[in-house]
Amino acid sequence: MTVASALEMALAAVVLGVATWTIAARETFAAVVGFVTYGLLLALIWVRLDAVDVALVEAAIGGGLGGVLLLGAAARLRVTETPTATERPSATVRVGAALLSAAVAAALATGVILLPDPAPTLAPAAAANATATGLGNPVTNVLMAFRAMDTMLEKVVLLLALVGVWSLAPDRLWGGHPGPRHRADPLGTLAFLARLLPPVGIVVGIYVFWTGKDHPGGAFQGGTILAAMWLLVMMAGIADAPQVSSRRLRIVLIAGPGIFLAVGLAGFAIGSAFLAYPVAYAKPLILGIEVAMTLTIAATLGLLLAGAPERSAGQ
Amino acid sequence: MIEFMTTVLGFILAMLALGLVRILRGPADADRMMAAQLIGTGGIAALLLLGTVTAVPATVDVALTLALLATFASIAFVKKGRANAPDSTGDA
Amino acid sequence: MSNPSDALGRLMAHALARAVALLILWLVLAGSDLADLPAGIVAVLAATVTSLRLLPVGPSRLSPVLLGPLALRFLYQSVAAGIDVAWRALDPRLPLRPGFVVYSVCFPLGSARNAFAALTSLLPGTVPAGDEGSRLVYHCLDVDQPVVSQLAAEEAALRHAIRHD
Amino acid sequence: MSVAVDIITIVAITAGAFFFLAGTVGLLRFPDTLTRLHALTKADNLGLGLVVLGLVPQAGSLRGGLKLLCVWALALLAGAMVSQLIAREASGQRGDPAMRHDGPPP
Repeated sequence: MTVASALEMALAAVVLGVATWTIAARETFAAVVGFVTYGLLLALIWVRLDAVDVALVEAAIGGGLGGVLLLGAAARLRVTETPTATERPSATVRVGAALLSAAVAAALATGVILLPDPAPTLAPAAAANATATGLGNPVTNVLMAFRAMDTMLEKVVLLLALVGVWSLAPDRLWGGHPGPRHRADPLGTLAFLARLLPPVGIVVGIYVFWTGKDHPGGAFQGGTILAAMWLLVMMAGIADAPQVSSRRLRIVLIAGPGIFLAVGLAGFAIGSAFLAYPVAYAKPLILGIEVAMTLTIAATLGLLLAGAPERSAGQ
Repeated sequence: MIEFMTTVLGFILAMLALGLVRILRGPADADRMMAAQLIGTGGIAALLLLGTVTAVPATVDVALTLALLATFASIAFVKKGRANAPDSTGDA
Repeated sequence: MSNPSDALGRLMAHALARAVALLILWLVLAGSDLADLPAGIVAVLAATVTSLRLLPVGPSRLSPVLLGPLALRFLYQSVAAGIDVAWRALDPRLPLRPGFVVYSVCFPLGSARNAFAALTSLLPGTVPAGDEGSRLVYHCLDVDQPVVSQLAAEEAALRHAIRHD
Repeated sequence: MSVAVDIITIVAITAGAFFFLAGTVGLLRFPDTLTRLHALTKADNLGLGLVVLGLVPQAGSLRGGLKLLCVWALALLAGAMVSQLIAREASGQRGDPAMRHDGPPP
């Protein structure tokens, strides 16, 4: 056994251990901390699997925004947690849940075992056409050219999720500011960090987006970092979340999918089909779409975490 | 050199795993929160070593993202503690 | 300072200094390829404007000349802090005398004081754990150490590096 | 030349690993939340710094080395801030008055 394979087994064991602990933890807060840790460790595994693009997403979402979202949820659940902990579901419910879980696990396992070997893949086709767009990162090629439809619809899904969160607001607060108005000592430690870090984060976020054309990175990873910086400023109480009825905000929210769709429709006229880029302009078109998507993703993720409107204007 | 770095990487991972046991047991919420800090610092070291061993330079970008966002879970934790207090203007 | 053109000049000087620092960060991250420069300029402009809005130009700043020695000093301290905690952890007798020490800090509330708290969190055996009006409460690994005099020395070093325009 | 560089790398990374060991031992042995926080932040920050120092000569370029140092600087800033935030949360801004040692007025 080589050192490297021993290492891989150790890594897998640690991750499995943390995952088991997360499931077994009885307290929501403890489970959330376990899950954040699990996400950070998963970034290591993705790097080991040579999927650095995915590792970047895992580091940004798992280590950053996901933790914020889940800790917020755990804090809200804490009030109801004590009464639910004392409740004991009936034997029928418990047996039913166990059977259901076992069935899902068995179905997944069967699916994995029944996969043809070698698995059907489009990777050689994607690699053979890698130079067609003028971009060096194969993942960006797949996302923005070969499977552009999926990527565009993903952004629409994000937008729908945001509309879903907003729709939880009571009618009289519709259009107001999302979430509570965060207050913190404007001269305290958190405010100090929120004044120092965002400029650095903006440079890093734009770099991660920009490097995505040739190296691991891209609009989603860069947009997540920018969203995190915005959220930090909001959590430190330095800036308030904008009203969801703000026109400028809504333009930013639809910019990414909107421009994507416009370029896609233009494909009928200047290209050969919907979402087909003319080869000569593929690179600038893709970069233009990605700039808009980075802004949209940053705004959408920031607002998703800020929550449903809870205050009317001026409150 | 590769063998050496791989060995150290395994050692650091073992240290992280041991530290995690202590932290995940608590008892205080703050103890648990330190897990994010432990994996933040140790995970960055592990990532940088892994990136050198596997010769994937982009790994440094993952470490950079981790370093930039490692504070966020702890910030959310501190904010949460204050949000329940009647007067949330405390130093946080 | 009352002269508006002076104020504008100072603002420009601060903005330029921050932009240069952020540009260096961009060049380190992305390299100096000309094709990457437009994105870099956008990034640096956005970051500089954000920085000026979040941290407005104040009457005092860190002297760039004295920043080097200050950084070296705290680098040395953080090495000492690591060694200190390492021997306490590995010593079988576990030599700890934890407790709180209150330190009266001269810096007013704000950036200078926050910077002081952040820097002293790197010192051997101390971490700021709260405020009491004009005083900082430190949690210490060993209250028998001359914590207060050490903090005073660090405060003097930081004060020395702050320039008032 | 390259042998000397490799020796620097090996010494620095080994020392870094030692401080990760010390941090974990402190985490397991120290008696309460705040003392454990010291063990975690101080030892691990130095451990990361030494690992970075060892990897800088292996980075192959000046830019690669500077990038590694950027990662460490960010991690150091994060550590300095997080340790304060957690310490303030854990001590609840109270502290046992009997254990306080007031400093002389400046």
